[in-house]
Amino acid sequence: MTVTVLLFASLADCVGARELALPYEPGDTVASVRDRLTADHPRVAEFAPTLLYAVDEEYAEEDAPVPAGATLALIPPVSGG
Amino acid sequence: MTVTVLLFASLADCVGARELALPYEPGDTVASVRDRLTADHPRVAEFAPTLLYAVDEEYAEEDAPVPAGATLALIPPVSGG
Amino acid sequence: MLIRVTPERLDPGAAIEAVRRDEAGAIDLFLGVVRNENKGRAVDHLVYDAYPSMAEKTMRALAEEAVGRFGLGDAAVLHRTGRLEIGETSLLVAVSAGHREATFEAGRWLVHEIKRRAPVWKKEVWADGEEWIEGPESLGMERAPAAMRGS
Amino acid sequence: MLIRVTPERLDPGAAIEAVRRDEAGAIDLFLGVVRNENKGRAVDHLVYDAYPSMAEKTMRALAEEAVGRFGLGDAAVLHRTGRLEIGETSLLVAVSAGHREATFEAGRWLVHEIKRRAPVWKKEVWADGEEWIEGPESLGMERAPAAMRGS
Repeated sequence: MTVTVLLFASLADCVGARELALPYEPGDTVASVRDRLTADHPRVAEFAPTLLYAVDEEYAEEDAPVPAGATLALIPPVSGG
Repeated sequence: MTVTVLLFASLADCVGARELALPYEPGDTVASVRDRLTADHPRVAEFAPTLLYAVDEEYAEEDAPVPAGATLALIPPVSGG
Repeated sequence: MLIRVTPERLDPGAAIEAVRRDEAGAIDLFLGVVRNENKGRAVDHLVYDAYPSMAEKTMRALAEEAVGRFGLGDAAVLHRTGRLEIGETSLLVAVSAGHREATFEAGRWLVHEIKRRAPVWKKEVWADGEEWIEGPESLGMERAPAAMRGS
Repeated sequence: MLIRVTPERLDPGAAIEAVRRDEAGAIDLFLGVVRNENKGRAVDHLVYDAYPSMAEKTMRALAEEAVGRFGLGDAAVLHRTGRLEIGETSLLVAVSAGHREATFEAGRWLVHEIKRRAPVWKKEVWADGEEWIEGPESLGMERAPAAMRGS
């Protein structure tokens, strides 16, 4: 079972991917999945203070659960318009 | 020699014309031309308190001169847009 | 600077393209539209009268003042005359600027001043009658005794 | 309610027609346009990235909030993605209402909230480099230490 992680803009450039499948672990939260990604890509830590998170297209806090098969989006500060 | 008088909207309907040629009289002002029109069309008096005036496309006060051959526009309260 | 009083249908795209500038990151376009009621009364259509040459002169002077006052790239004003049906566009005001706040401020100011100053008049036509409207913001109304101005 | 995040060119006429209503006497259309400089630096072009499904969801929620808050007839939001050249339109926000004040207020509010909340990003590309921009109004920036936010 996996969790899909979506990356955008500067964060996608940093990681070198727009979408990753990470292994799911029971009890996963936004923070635990992000920290697993950071273990592989240490520079993600620099982004963490300004990231917002969305689980299955709903904004979520760091302690929100991430179910198996869910999509976690890591959202840098937006700049549309 | 004449003065051209332009009428618009409700005032044109009231007088039954959009443009009139009135005889010019030496020393004519906005007020004297308007009063000559009012002599022929007494209901113009009802409009007078809210009219603005323009002589040759420049807004003008009641005592402004109206030269021979000039165009005097009688401008009811506007409502464009 | 595009300024026009015309019996032809107004084209929003033409107003936008007239103010587009490489250095302008924001454009605001306002459309005045004929609506189907006014003060609780069903409107069938409107008829706009104008003093076209002086209306264009007034609109140009106001647009130039807006460019200076709000630091605009450009401004455009188009006003239609004649008979307009419900849903048709009577007025287009477009402004461009470096940033968006100036465009909203300038658009609002320019529309207000045009309604107040430009020699244009509208007649409402209902199923059972018609009436020339006197704009409550009109400069001319400032001269009228309060009793004549309505509410 | 027309809400769209798309790589296709944006059509101002489509946004206007989407919000036109017989009872709406005023329409405001805002256009965000790619300009040729930012903070004194010449821009060659922009690249917009987005999380399209969530951006549309966010824009729809904000447009619905604007309709309620300002008593609008309707609202429309279109945002373009991909590479945009100088002068091209990145954002269209159209709102309609009975009277004009509500449209200027609602347009300004809706554009501000979209820039703040919708997951869309822009990269500036110059002759000698490129950078993803972090919006000074972005919600995410509220979490950053002041030192990271710049001026």
